[in-house]
Amino acid sequence: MTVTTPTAGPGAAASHHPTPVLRVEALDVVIHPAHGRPLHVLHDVHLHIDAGECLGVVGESGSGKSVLSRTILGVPGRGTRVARTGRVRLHDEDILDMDARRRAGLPGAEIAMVHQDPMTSLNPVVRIADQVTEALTARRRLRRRERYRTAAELLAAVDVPDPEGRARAYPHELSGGLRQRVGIAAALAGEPALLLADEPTTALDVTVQRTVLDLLDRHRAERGLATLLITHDIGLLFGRARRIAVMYAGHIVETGRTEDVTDRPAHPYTAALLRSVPRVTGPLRRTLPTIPGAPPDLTRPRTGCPFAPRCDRASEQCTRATPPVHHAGAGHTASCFHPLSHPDADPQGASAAPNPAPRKATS
Amino acid sequence: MTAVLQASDLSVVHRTRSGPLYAVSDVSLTLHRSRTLALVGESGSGKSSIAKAILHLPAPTRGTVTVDGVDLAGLTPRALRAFRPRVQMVFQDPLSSLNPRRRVRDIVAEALDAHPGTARTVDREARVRELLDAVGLSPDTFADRLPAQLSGGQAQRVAIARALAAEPHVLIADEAVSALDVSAQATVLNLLRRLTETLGLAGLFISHDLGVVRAVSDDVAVLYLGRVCEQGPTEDLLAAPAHPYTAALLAAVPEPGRALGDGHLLAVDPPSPLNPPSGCRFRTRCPYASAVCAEREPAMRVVAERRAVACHHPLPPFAAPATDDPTGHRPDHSIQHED
Amino acid sequence: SDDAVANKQPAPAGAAVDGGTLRVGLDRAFGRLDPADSALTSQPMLLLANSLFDPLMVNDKDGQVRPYLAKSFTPNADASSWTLELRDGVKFGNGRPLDAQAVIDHVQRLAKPESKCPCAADAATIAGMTASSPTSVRIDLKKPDAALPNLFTRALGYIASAPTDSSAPVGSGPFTVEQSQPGVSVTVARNPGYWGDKPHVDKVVYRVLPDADSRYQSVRSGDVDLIWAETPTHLRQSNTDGLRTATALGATTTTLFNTKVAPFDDPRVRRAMQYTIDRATLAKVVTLDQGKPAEGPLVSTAPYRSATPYPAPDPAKARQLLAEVGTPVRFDYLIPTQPEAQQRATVLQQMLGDVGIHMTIKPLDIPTYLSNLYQRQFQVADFTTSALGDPSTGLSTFFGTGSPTNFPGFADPALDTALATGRGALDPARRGAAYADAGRVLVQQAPALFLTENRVGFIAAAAVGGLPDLSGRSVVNVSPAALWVAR
Amino acid sequence: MTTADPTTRVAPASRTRYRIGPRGIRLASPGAVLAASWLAVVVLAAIVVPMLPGCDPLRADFTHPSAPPGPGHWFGTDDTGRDVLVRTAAGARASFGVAALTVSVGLVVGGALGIASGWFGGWADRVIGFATDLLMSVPALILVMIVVTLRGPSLPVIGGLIGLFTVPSFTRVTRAGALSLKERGFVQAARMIGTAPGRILRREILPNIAPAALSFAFTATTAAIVAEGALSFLGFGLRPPAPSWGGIIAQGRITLGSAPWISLIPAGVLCLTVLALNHLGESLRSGSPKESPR
Amino acid sequence: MTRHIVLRLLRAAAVVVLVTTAAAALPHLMRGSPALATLGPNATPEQIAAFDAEIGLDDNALAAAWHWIADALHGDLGNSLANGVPVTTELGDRVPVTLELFAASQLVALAIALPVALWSAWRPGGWFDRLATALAFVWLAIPAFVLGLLLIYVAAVQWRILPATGWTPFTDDPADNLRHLVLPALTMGLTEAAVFTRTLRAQLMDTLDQTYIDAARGRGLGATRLLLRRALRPSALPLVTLIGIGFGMALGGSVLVETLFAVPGMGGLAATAINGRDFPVIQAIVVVTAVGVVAATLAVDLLYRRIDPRIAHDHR
Ligand SMILES: Nc1ncnc2c1ncn2[C@@H]1O[C@H](COP(=O)(O)OP(=O)(O)OP(=O)(O)O)[C@@H](O)[C@H]1O
Ligand SMILES: Nc1ncnc2c1ncn2[C@@H]1O[C@H](COP(=O)(O)OP(=O)(O)OP(=O)(O)O)[C@@H](O)[C@H]1O
Ligand SMILES: [Mg+2]
Ligand SMILES: [Mg+2]
Repeated sequence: MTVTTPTAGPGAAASHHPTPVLRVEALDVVIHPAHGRPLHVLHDVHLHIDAGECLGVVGESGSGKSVLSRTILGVPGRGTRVARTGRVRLHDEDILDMDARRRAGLPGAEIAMVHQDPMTSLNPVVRIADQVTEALTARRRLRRRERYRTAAELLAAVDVPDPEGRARAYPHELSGGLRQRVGIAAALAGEPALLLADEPTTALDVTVQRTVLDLLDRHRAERGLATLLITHDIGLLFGRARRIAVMYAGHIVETGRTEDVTDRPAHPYTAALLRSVPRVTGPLRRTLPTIPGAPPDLTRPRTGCPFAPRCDRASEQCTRATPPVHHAGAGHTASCFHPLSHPDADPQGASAAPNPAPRKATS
Repeated sequence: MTAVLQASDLSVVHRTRSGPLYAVSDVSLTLHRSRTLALVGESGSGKSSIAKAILHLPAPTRGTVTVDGVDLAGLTPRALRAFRPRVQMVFQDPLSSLNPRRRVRDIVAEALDAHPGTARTVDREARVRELLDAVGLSPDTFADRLPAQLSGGQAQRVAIARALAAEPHVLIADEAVSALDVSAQATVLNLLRRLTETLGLAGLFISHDLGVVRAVSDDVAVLYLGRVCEQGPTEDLLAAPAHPYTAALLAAVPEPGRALGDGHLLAVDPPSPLNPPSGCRFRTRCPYASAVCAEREPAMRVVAERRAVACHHPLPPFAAPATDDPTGHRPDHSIQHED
Repeated sequence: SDDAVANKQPAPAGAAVDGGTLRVGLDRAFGRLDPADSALTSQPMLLLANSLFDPLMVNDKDGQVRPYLAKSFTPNADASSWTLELRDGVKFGNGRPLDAQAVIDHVQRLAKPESKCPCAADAATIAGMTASSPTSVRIDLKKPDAALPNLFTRALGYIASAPTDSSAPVGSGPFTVEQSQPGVSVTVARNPGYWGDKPHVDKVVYRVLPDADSRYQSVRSGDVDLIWAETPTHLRQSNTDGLRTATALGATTTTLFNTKVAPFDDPRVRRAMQYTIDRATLAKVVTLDQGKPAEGPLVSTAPYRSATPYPAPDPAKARQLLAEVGTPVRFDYLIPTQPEAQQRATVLQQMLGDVGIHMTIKPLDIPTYLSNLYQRQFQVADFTTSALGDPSTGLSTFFGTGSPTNFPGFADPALDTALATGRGALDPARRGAAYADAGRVLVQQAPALFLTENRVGFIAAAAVGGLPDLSGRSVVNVSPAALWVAR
Repeated sequence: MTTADPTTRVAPASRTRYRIGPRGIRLASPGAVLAASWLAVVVLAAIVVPMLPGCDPLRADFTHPSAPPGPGHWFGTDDTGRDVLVRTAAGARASFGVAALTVSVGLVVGGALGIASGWFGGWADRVIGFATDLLMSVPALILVMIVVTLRGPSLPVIGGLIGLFTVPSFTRVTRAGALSLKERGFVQAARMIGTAPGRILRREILPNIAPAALSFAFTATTAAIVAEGALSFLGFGLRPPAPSWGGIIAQGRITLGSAPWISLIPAGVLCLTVLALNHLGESLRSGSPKESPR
Repeated sequence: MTRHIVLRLLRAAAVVVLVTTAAAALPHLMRGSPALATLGPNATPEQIAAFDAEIGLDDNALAAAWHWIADALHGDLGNSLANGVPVTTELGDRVPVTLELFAASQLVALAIALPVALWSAWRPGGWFDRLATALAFVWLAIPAFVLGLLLIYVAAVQWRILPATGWTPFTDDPADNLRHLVLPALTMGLTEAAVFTRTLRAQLMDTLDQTYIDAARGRGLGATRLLLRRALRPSALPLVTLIGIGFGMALGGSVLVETLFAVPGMGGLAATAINGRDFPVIQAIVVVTAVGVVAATLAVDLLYRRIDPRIAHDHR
């Protein structure tokens, strides 16, 4: 299976820089936990992010979003063995088989991460200044005064009021919103080229969430940061991510420009996901459409489309063969035998498989 | 509409080392048969505290709760225990709300086993199957499972079945879907909606997610720092919020295809409940706050049919009469904040 | 079996070496360095006491009591009045003269209850003391006592000059205290003004090492030069470990009956037990052949001792006696918590069990054990003493009618007569005959069973010289002044 | 007697730590099987051996004192000629007797206090907290020694006292359990249903506290065995005719050089038993699946 | 904060008073007559009465405790029955020895536990972790009295490199003091090392699973700095508690080790005093230990706030 990349996708090349900041190709990840059977967590993942671009990755719990970001960052979970194949290129250099010393130099400097829960992602016994400047002090010694000054500057850059005072504070003395800003400041400290934001606002209230995301947007634009924004809330990506990748059970099942994917989802899973989100606007639906069944068990090997058992369009071949790439529009692809078609779909994508007769009626 | 549960002037004060924390102040709610009231608010606004106060686990610091006309405070401990099944609750974390050591069958049957000799215990096995069916779980597959063998959505459904086994008149759901994925969330929301309608339950649905609230509730009460700031039928309220806080909440909801609203707040974080602002508690974050807001606490005021708001400067079209603002100052609702 | 335990005797080759420090491991904590404190003048501690104080009289090689600090100690005809002649010019460490008045002061101080000295009872037998000259004291007794010098071998004899304040009394010994930490250690240094022979070593360090095994390991590893030892295993093992021993049969193990309570008020029961116990096995198993079976109340090295026919083990006879009594015999056997006592009790238990006597071992910590013994709250008790090396005091203290330490509550006119005769007789032959009579009564009536005579004494590193041959003695009493260390 | 104690922690991280799976301890690991078998052997020996004819632990063979291990006396004999194997088995009785009493006292008293303190909070918590503070500030070993000298050594005195001093640890373990369980949804749900407190205790609290308490009971058992051993070693333990392991080891140590088996064999058995108990306790704690498969 | 400390102090004082009362009641517990046991069978009634008065047997325990406390506040803990020395002098001699031994043993324990626990927790399930865990387990199963015996036997008797018993004060001869310190400190320290290792490892494993550790790794922090600067401090609380309580208890001395090695510390004193029914000394030891534990607990409490600022925050 090949997912469209700037070079592979006809007609897409023009819209991208020649070398994206991050390019993930055919990434497969198998986790061997200390106890229990290995889990095949990522399957043949392809994606790329250009400088200054935000790619949104959306998927349900357990779909492998965090494993993806950890793999890119190079910090696997402790106590597990991880087997990877494929390529992860940072500025055209493969970081998976990079020499270990250089690889270890990347986190914090080239790649940075913002974690989900600001409550737990800051060390409770270390002052803010020391944590914010970690990406710098990990590489060279900084004097105390210099640390505090740098920290205050970094905090000021993420709109933390009274940055000097906050630099001296401990995490528990800060509110949730401020803590997440501290997390962002710490990520930006090493001036990375790539920012991985793994559900950065899930633990925050909606009002706070908005300001934090705005802040990320601002820095992305100002610094030309390539951003991978991970979320389970597809609505959040609207207006923030230029492109979306939808993950299901370790597969990227659909990818494309945000409006294309949300307005004209080609993969049945994307469509179902969009339908089951309760909304504050639009027609009132008293009964929400649901997706029957449960996500697959990653410890069991399987063939075909991972969504097939829950899919109302699935045919028999879906469980047997790897679904083909359906081109639904410019840079909009879905891996599906029976993609949904939309009247205004990009004709260039029509080369993919035609819509078969649905097996069941759509609910 | 029959009032099943009436909570009047509930106040909950937690004793902390730093002094009393007013988690809930003078909140009154009425729950009706076959209707669901949603309680919306930020984290720490006192939603869970209200739920616990209603359940008398423990009793509220002040205020009364009457269920079917019976004041819970007037019951002896024993009578209270016997009365308890009438109000049931479903918790946020589905897995931790099930005893990891008991099988689904026994968890669901707890209400039957706890009160032996009552009419409920007629046929335990049949009742368990019936309940599991009602929440959409196949009894044959699930009755013998342990909680660890359930997914989040399934566990939450078991918790609902356990609550239903008590044959409650009131069902409270405290963030019952916020830990679930969208697909599981939709299933549980549908289930809750169906159950309140078919069984004629009075529902109290606690959530911070307005989208979810809209899907299940008939009415909404918006909570801010332990006080209700706005109340009304869900659709009306979401369509035209009267309180600036409600507007800000609504504006912040991200949705595909919807440009983010322009509602904004002055300060990002809510103030500490230990030391709430004088007057209107929202004034520190309110873009329309005026001098009066610091002086007087706004009273709950009916502004339209079944709509009430506690604000000195409600948003149009509910703008307050001029007499309410002695300074004569009109806040400029048209100010746009550049964020 | 005596040959097997012959004292490994002297000494590192060559003559005595002067100078250096001798390190000694004591087996118990010392309290006040005052002869009134019974701990200081107990047998294992005499080595310490001898460094600070000189006894007036001493138990000599052959068991006889001879003058040491005293020049002579002579009785009148009926031994009711004694004259003590002192050496001239002896001074206490504080410079005061050790004269007749000092002796009188000392005895009077120990006689007072405040001194808490167990010797107060001994002192009470003295009717009056007069200093007839600066070096001569006349002691008048309430009753004639041919064995009076015995009383001056320990507390009463360790003449000390007590200051008026509460600080420790001062003696006239070869050493003076340099540094002391009660319960831990005491260092003594040569007394420059000592009247006698100059001690070989400059200093002696006494360390309290109560745990017998630690103590033994310490001498074995060279941490100390000399230890007090009474554990048979250690005594036996010291031979193979390249250490030397100086021991005497200084302790007799006995079994005391409370003759006031049934069934032990019946001599037949006591005798049955006497016939049951195989002392040879006890000596072999418990003392590991380091001791020997007791042949009567007096230690084999004791003066005036004549062999008493102690009955050989005869279980048949024992059963017969028990059958006569009729009722089954069951009792609690009180023992102190020393490993040897426990071992002894277990062996006894098994032997007695074989003839149908049921014995329950009841171990008590020493203070409780003593308190029970003193209050006669026991049926049968294990008892080890060093006092049976001396016939006059030993026998009358433990078996004389009315003696406060007559734990068996034994009262026998024949014994009392024999003891009184012995005590009053200055003639050795008459004395010997009287004690032989006493011995016969004790074996016959069996208020106590005499089990084994155990070896006690010192284990020393190879470098220690000057250890005397103690094998003939009934009391282990060594002066540190005689010892040297070849280092 | 510093039992490895479950110290107050700040982070609620250990909420799901102590639990056993649906089928109790997973005895699958070979180590646990080995440990359990060893314990079974020791317990069986403790019960059976002293009852066998010719196996009186007090019976001495005066002709063979300090005989090295070999046929007839597999583990050799001690310095009075008593069989070391038989004595070790008999010593297990005393040691286990003390341990059983200790753990019963600790588990029952400490468990009850801990649950009461965690469940009721407030005054009950403060009073119980004070009482445990009090107990913990007393030098346990010294106090046991004192009481033993004053009241005499006996199984109730020694076991009861050591048990008393394990009460605070048990209280802490169960209090923490009760405290966190109190807030758990299923306990709240049971109260909401109107379940009687006794039933909640039985059905919801105890089964969930038990693993932690039992796991700690293993630690307490080993602590009791070692503490009793130390007491015996110092001469304050159980005394003949019922010597415990500590007593036997202490008694044999004077012959450590010449007849090492007399104390080394019981010492080895003691160490192995403690090892086995620790191992089982640990399996109980960690060998169980986590509550939520995340 | 201050309120909290005042309350803690009051509670501590109450603990000490209760322990003192209990200690004063000790002579009442004894079977038989303490006076007879000490004074011997020849003791006169007056002697016995005087003795009883000295150990407080003539009074009820409460009054005795009260007198004891009143005297103690004036620096008078009575005199030892065994040797008439003031108990304060005796304690003054013994406490430094015991504290030195304690400090040395803690150094031994920490020197082993810190590196082992850090390495174990960093690679859980690795060969080192498994080896260390297994060793700690076996080690934990060796009681101090067995270990001490073996050490004496091997180091002092067989190799003769270290003294088996005894003590030289540091002020007399530092080198000799160290030689005497080694075996007892090893015995205590090695036994504790296993406990320390396990406690610290468990807590470190918890800490290392926290997101903030991942976050720090993600900012490029190397393993050493991560462990020492980021993980150790939040994991230190249980260890601090262990050492703190140990310190308090140490005032009572390690009876076992001090007896075994004839170290003239508080533990040795306790054993002698208990054996000799030296009630004033026993009472002083019990009370001093209680004060030590209570003070150590307070100190640990304060230290907690330094280590983990959240605690100070909660109580403010
Ligand atoms: N260290 C690990 N050991 C075992 N399984 C793991 C580990 N890390 C991840 N997994 C498994 O891999 C799968 C993907 O996990 P991942 O954390 O990437 O999901 P996610 O999409 O981030 O979910 P969420 O939205 O809940 O964060 C899950 O099934 C998870 O259980
Ligand atoms: N047991 C308690 N002791 C002290 N304070 C408490 C306690 N329970 C709740 N609070 C405080 O009371 C306030 C209201 O808490 P509550 O749990 O009711 O909020 P909530 O709206 O349910 O929040 P969330 O959305 O986070 O669940 C908060 O500030 C909280 O910190
Ligand atoms: Mg994730
Ligand atoms: Mg809540």
